[in-house]
Amino acid sequence: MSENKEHALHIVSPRIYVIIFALLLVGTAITIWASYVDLGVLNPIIALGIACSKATLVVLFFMHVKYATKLTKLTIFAGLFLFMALVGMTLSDYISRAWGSW
Amino acid sequence: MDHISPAIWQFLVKWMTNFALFPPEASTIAPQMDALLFFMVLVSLIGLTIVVLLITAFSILYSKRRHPVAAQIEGSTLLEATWTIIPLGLFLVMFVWGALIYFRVFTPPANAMNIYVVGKQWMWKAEHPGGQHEINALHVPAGRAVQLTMISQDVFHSFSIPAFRVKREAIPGRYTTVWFQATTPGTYHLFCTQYCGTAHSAMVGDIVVLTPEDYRKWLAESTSGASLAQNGERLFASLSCAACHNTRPDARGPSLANVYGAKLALTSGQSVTVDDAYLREAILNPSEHITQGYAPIMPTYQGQISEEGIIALIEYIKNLNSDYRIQQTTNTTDMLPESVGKAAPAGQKPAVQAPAAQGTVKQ
Amino acid sequence: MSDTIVSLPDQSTARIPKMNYLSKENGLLSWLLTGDHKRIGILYLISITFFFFIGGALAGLIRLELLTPQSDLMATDTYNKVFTMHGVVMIFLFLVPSVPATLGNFFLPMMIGAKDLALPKVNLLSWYLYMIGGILVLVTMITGGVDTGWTFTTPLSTHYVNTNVLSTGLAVFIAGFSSIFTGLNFIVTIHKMRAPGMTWFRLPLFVWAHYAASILMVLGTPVLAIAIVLLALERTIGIGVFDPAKGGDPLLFQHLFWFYSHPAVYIMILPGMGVISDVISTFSRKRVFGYTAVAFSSVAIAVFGFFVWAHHMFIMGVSNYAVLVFSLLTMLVAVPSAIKIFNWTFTLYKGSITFETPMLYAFGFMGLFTIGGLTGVFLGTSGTDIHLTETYFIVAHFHFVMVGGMLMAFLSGIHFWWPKMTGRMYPEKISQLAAVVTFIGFNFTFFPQFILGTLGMPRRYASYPAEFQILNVFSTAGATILGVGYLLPVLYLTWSLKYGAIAGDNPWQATGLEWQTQSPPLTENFVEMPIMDHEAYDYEWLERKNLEKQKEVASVG
Amino acid sequence: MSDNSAIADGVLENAHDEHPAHLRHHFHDVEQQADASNFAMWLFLLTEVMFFGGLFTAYLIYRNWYYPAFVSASHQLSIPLGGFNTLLLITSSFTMAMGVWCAETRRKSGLVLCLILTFILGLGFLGIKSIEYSEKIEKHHVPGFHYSLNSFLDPDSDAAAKAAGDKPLPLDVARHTELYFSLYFAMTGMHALHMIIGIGILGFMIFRASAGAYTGGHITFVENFGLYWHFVDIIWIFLFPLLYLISRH
Repeated sequence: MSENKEHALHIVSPRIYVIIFALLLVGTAITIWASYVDLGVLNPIIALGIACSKATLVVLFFMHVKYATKLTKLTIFAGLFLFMALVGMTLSDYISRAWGSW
Repeated sequence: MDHISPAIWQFLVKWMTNFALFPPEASTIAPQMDALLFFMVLVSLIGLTIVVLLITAFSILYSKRRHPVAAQIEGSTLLEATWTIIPLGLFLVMFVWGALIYFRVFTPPANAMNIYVVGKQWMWKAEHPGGQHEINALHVPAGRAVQLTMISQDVFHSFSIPAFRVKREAIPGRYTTVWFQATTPGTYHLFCTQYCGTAHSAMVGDIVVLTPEDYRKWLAESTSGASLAQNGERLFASLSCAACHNTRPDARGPSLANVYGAKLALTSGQSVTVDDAYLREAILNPSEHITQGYAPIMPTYQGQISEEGIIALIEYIKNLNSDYRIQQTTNTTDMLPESVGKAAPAGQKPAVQAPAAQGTVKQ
Repeated sequence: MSDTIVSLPDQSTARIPKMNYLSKENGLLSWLLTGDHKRIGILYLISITFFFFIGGALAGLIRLELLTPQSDLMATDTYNKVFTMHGVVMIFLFLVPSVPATLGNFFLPMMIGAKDLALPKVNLLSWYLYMIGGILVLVTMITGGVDTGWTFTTPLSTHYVNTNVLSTGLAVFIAGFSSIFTGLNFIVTIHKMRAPGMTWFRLPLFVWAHYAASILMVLGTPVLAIAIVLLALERTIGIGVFDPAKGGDPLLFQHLFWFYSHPAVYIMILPGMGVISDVISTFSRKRVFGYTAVAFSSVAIAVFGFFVWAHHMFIMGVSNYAVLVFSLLTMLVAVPSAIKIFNWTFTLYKGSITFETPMLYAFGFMGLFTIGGLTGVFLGTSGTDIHLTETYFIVAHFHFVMVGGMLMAFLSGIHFWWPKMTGRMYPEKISQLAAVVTFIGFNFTFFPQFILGTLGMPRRYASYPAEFQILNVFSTAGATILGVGYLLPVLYLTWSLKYGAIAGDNPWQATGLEWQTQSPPLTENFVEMPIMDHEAYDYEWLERKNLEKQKEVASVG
Repeated sequence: MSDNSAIADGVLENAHDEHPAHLRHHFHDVEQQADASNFAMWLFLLTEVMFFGGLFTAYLIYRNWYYPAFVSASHQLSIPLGGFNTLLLITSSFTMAMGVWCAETRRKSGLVLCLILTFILGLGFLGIKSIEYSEKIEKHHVPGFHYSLNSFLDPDSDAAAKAAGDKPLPLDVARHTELYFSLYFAMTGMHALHMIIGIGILGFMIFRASAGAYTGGHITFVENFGLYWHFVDIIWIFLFPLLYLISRH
């Protein structure tokens, strides 16, 4: 029984959880700080960059994806891909509308 | 035909005389569109025939009676590649050909005459530059490129002329354009093809194509007195646009003479070409479209001008070809009855601000 | 040699197995609380048929109204409500769940050798959600209907109509979740529940098609859900996201709506394609020509299907550049369908073909779907789309795909698997007649509409110029024939429940795992876990197996 | 790709020996069952991603179009409150992760404690969110009929706008702040709805966990709920910079 279970899931040690937790807090602090600094176009990029890396940490460690099967990883990748397609392809219409007709 | 009842007979005659498989071709784009359409019909017929023939032939040749034992075949890469690549190639030809026609339908020639169309539940209003208004009808000359600048007051409508093979949605909040050049005089259907509510199917009209002479005659007969630009001028005056957009050296707004078609540099750093869409935006959302060198003081006119009013203003601005014209408008502003009351307390100066401006600019 | 492959058991001794999923438990509650995918499939079949006939009756009203140019049978707003309800019922309550929720539910686990779907309770939940959605639609219909068109175009639906938009939206939202749960269940089941030896490339193509359709359901439907939520907020509070007066863009709604509703077309057609693959293979006694190509073309349709949605908006003011991109991608998604058609055709080559009812419906499907698919290219080509969109051409096109394609496939599948589901055969002669009547009626109804569309007759018109009448009369006349064609199966299939010949395990001598067990099957589907030791559609394996069985019987005897 | 079916017959035997109570009849073994429900949960989260995808699309379009209005409107949100909420949610994610660990290692009291902490942190998040909402309601920043542009036309009358040093917006720009608040309420509202559902399930889980339901080796439910809770956290990780931190300089 217990053998089965260990095969199915990799138990992440609390130490890693604490480290990730700390990283997330640091990330939050940096985003708030960065928003007060004028970096021009970099501002939204940094904000989203930090958000993405925080989300990645959560997905990889809190949600155990680092230790998950290829199928789970593929599933997540497919979802993200389609999410990007929805956002990207819709935005492409809006952005190219501003170019005028031809 | 005495054994058929006369009523049915008449019915049949009516049907058969009205029966058509293809709409008339009455514009320059129609034959081009039809060429592609025929090509596609041909390809489809060939494709369908191949499939049906194969199915029939196989059904006969390999029915259980004739062919009791099936031969197990895995597939054939060569065959599969064939029916992947050939359809793909044909579809790509259609794509390119179709895109070319799409370009043509939605790229008006520079010399096209412009007619404004406003769609609303449930009628089409056409506004000619000469001041002719039409409802559910559109008179156009044959042999001349006509551009329609369209907008909807409420929901999505779609301006469809099957005989011209053109169709474009009139959408709320934004101009769309389509153009055509009619070839054959006659009367053709105009449909609203985008479902727009209860009387959608009553939002139909006639497109009347006239010979150039008849068209001139029609224009002269149906004018309403003031041209669109004159209406615009009146509106320009009554909204006190000239208070800022005048020709004085200390004017607070840019001069609008010859602005149409010009390239403007905006405070946002963008540079834009002034067209109908830009003018409409600049009237309704001026703060996001401030010309470089001017303060963002223009108030929004959202909710104060109807779509027809905006069209009249645009037509007026289009026709402003000299500072002198603006000066004329400025002069008449003071004489208009509605501006007298407003101008009076301000003393010497003409009306400074449009009424809507007061809430915003003073703060 | 006989012309059919029916191998019925000796009728004097034959009987329906005593233990089966139908006889296991009795009473209404045993059905309403069941976790058995087969029973849920039957529940779906009954409810879907019910909604199909509601939608069909509405279609009948539409055709009657269009018999004459004037709007004389009903007022225009009534007509608008009728076609809106027809669309909503047929799309969300019939076409989307038709094959997946009935045949898919019933046979997908059996085909992969599983005892049930991975999440039986979720499966039952999805039926309940479907029913709640359906009942809400009925309530909407009774309390005044809705007249936005099934596309709910903003700002018409948010600010300009005062009919029951919200309850319809809620119904679609709920029915959408039913479809999400069905799709989710299928994907998990296909990944995790396959029997030993059932590798991906031994799956029947029916399963592949359902896998592709499920991906679309799971990933597309939530976007529709959020579009409906925003629409409801816009209508109730006026949040302005779709309101041009507040700076919103009404086209955004259509982007979100079609992001689901274009893939929804593939949700509807892909499972039908799965049925056709199985049926054609079985009745030509031959492995599907180019199995991998057909399997991958399903997946390709699912993937590309997501990137073509804006072709519904070519003339609505999307950017010209977007039109180019979406038109090109539309051409790419047309290719896999062409591949499938040719592969099915070549499956017949050197087969040993019989013409039972499912096969007739499949032939009908191939002809009509070819027309429907090719006319789709007319609409995907940006140039011709200008002339043909929003006319009866588009109506004819999607009815060829949905009714000529999907419904034919559904009927084909129902006849094909009827013996397995009920243990009894349907009457062959009358059902062949029904198939032919349906085919003729269908063409009569919808082919004239292509011409009408080319002539420019707009869709959703209650009245139309008089010169379009003759074609409309043809169409209405055809609809009457079509109606008869659809009523017949209901009658004789019900009849066959009691009087049909007993079918036996495998009357078609088909190779799928579902045919290797008793009919109707046990609640657990299989007595012992099946082990897949052959390729899909391996008729030689089946012959060997039958020979062995005969030998066994002989040696025992 | 996990080919479970292949492994299946190998484990079939020992699974049959024990036959744990929570093994549903249609699965071969516990592992297959856990795998399937885990995979199902991931698929469900994908639908959630697409659900929020529509909102993010709308947000990005309008932020692009009406950037100045979005900046001013975002100044109406309080970074201390939003930041504190982020802290709460991240902490709750951490406690949830620890909860799953406790369940994995069969520590009943630890699990109950973690779940209770998560529950409290979640409630705290909602509490602060409701403070923020009520402030918006007071200022008439809820889109719709009563929407008021005062804070943007006359920033001096508004503490938050004044503190951010906002200049008065012209009417046509200010009007578009309504779209910002529409998206703000739609996005945070949908997020809060997910939180409420999550907290409801948490309550149920605390009850079951104290009865020892999840520390007997069958932890799928806790695990799946953990995934859900982390997902809600991730949504907030994106909402926070997008809505609160557009531009503060």
